[in-house]
Amino acid sequence: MTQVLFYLILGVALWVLGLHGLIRLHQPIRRIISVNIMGSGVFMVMVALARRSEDPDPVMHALVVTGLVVAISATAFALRLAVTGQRSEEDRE
Amino acid sequence: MTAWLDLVLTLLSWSLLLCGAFFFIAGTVGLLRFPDIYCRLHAVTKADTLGLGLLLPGLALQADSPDRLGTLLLVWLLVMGSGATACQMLARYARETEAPVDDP
Amino acid sequence: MIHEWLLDGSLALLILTLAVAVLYVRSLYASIVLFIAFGLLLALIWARLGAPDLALAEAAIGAGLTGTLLLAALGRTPVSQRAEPAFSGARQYVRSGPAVVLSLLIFWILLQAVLPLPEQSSAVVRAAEQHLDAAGVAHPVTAVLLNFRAWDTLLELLVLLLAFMAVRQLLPSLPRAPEAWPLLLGWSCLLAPLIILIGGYLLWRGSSDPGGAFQAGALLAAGAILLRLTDLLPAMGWHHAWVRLLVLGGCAFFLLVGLFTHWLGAGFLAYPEGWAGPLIILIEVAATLSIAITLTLLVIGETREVRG
Amino acid sequence: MTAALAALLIPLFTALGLLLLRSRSGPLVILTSLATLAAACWALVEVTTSGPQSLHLGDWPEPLAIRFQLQPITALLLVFTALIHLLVAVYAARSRHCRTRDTDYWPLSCLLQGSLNALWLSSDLFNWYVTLELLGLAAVALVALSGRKAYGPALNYLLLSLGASLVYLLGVALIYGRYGVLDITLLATQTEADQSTRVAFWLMTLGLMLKAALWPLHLWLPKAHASAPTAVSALLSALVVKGPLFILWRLWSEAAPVELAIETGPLLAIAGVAALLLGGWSALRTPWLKSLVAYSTVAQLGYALMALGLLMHWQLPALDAALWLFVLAHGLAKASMFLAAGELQATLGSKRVSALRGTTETMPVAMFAFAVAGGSLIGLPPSGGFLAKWMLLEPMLGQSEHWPWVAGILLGTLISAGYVFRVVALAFDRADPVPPDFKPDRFAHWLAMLPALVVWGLALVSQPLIAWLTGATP
Repeated sequence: MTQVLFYLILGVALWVLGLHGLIRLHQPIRRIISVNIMGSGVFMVMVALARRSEDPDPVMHALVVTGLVVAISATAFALRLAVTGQRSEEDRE
Repeated sequence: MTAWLDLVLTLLSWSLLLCGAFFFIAGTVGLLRFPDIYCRLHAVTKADTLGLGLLLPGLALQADSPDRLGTLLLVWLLVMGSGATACQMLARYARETEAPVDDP
Repeated sequence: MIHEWLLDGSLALLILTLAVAVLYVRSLYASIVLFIAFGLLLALIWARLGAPDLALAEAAIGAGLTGTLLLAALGRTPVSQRAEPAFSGARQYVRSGPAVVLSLLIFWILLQAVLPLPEQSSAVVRAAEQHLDAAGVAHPVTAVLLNFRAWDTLLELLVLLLAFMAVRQLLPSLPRAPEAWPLLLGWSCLLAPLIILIGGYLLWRGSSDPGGAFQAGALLAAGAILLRLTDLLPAMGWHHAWVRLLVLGGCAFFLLVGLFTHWLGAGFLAYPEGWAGPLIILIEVAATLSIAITLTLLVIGETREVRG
Repeated sequence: MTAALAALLIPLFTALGLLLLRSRSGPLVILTSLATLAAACWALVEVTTSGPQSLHLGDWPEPLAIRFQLQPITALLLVFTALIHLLVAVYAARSRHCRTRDTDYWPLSCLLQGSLNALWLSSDLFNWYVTLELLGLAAVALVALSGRKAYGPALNYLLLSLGASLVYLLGVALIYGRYGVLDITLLATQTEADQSTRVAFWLMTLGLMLKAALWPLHLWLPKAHASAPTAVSALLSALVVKGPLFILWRLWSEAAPVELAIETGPLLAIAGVAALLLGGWSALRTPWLKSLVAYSTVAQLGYALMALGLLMHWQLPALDAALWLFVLAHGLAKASMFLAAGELQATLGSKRVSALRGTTETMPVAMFAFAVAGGSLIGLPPSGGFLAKWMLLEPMLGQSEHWPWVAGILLGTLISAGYVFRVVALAFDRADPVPPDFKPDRFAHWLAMLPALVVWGLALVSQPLIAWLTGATP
């Protein structure tokens, strides 16, 4: 087993864990964290793939940087939506 | 002569590193096991200051260029500063929101 | 050899334990703190896999800003709604059985799919290496981000802008911060110039070494958030023209570059010969400022317009 | 290509300009929408006269650059997007119920249009991921415009959409790992039906199906579409769900290995039939008007999915035309239906279907628009919906072994007739009409009627349209 394969499998494992969390959990903040873990899993697969050549693959690294920024944008929006949603439920009660 | 010096330096460096690691572990155990927030803060800050304070000289002995030393010094100063600030804030927050623990 | 595997193995074990703990630990607060640790560990893994750019970005964005956002969200979540309704007892584990089996099945199928991948190689990498000289910057990741695949980066700036616009319509995320204590004030005053210095350094370094607009922007945002929370920085309301200009500047400048390159005949987003270097630096500066301000506003959320 | 780029950049610049000037000017957006429509039409003319074009962004060579590809279908979709966006913009500027005055509706809708256009033009797997995220965030932000009651469905939509993107992205990573390219045309020359490719395509398909709300991954759609403001519901149902469908179509018809497509096709077709029946059944039973229209979207997407699945299974390019006719006809009809439904429920002050009693008397135009659009959804000749269904049925009619698909389509038609007539029958019950809360807005009703009439008008040009679509799809 090579290092690349090791991290590929680790990435897939994190992705599955995140997916499981997204499906099974109900608390909004926890679900948002699950999505982030799932994302980390995909990124790990991509970074491991970048490691295959002697010099690491800059394309995959650039794509993961893009992915990270997309992830934080979506997380910020989702968290605000979750918090404001909870507030409004509380107000109604 | 230089070989002997190297050996001493390496030994010294590793013993410093091991001591640093010990303080980190002790601090973590303290964080998990101590009863109230002040004790925990005490344990954690000891770990940061002493642990890092031992780790960094240990690493510095193995450094190969002066700018590495500068970086290590900067790391040490920054962690000390932010650790102290964070600890003070946590303690002050705890004190202002809760009733005092032991002394009135 | 064996100590290499020792390192990889312990990293893997730690990250898996942390991931499971983050998802299923009982207290939401603990979950968030563990998630920040997860982010830091991930940064370590990126460094281990030879991706220092990502390690920087992950430490600043993944662990730092996401952590702040999560803690702010936790602070605004009523205690009654923090609990996960699923954690009710042993029966829960029986009921989650099918989901676990399904997950294992998915894992198994994916395992089969990734097994042959390490032997393959990529044509894109070879092309990227071949054309690096013409890209205008020496660091390959920056070359991909701002030249070879500049359109992705432009769209990603739009994603950030869109998230900001979406958040703008909702309530501010942080309650008004209490007056800062003197020690924090002093430390922030000391830290702020350093952060600006390091941010600028990262941006400048990005053309030849790991670093670049996103890392610099995230770091600057962290500094700005600190200063804003201690009231050392004036409020950044959307009604100030300079705030709008800075937030929109990155996308707008990038799009204008695209428009003009198309107009001048070189082709959409194809920088004219000899101009690639300077243009990329200008775009990076605009993007860094945009990212810094947008992330700051996303976290501290002073963006709601006063409606008359 | 200049025209297509203009159609892409005008909405983006409009959004930035509106934000910079803090303007909430509807007429400005209508003006720029007109310009976009003109640019899109020009692109359509260009592509019809001089054939498909492609543009390497940044002028980099083949595997490195992101490539824009302008095919006839792409140009048609650009025009379609611009048309629906213009219509909805006119409605939103005019309507009292769209909250355009106190929210960021205008820049958001412009960004939505821009990201859709970016999606149509792109042909790069990772670039599609970014456009999908852009599209998803814009859509959720628009849903959240309607205020606090929409936050729950919006959050659910956002989380599922993010999860779906990551499922898609893992598929893309596997493809890159296996073949080392991201461009779909380059990929097409290399793909083999091995285990990695199979899993990668399934992952991408599942992610896209979730994003396009294709059965059985549709559960988020009805709530999200029903709780959005009326103009937004129309945009979402008519346009947004078509984006992932487009990527799905390009993946399977261009890049996937043939054996794999033949093997996966029936699964998708069965999911399509299930969507038709179960989505239709939910539309029959729901008490809420907008939910009914949203469930009908789920059902109608079943036809498109079925066309795609059978296209893959039989490798029949003729079904391409059926697929895109469905998309066009459904988009137009659904825009009409949502606008009419939104007007009806806002004027009547109730969201229930039962409140529609006697609306043929109180608001005849809106009700008529609803019925006409419904006619196309059912597939009554000579509407666009009928054309699409006919194109889909044509290859099956000759062979008796295809009867299950035919039966599925007929049953689906029956159910859609059921939910449309459920509304129409109630509307003709004039004995005791529900009085409107305030004076109906005639102009908005006619606006809702417009796309429905266009759908029926498609029948007039059916012959050239079908010939063009059959020739146009590769």
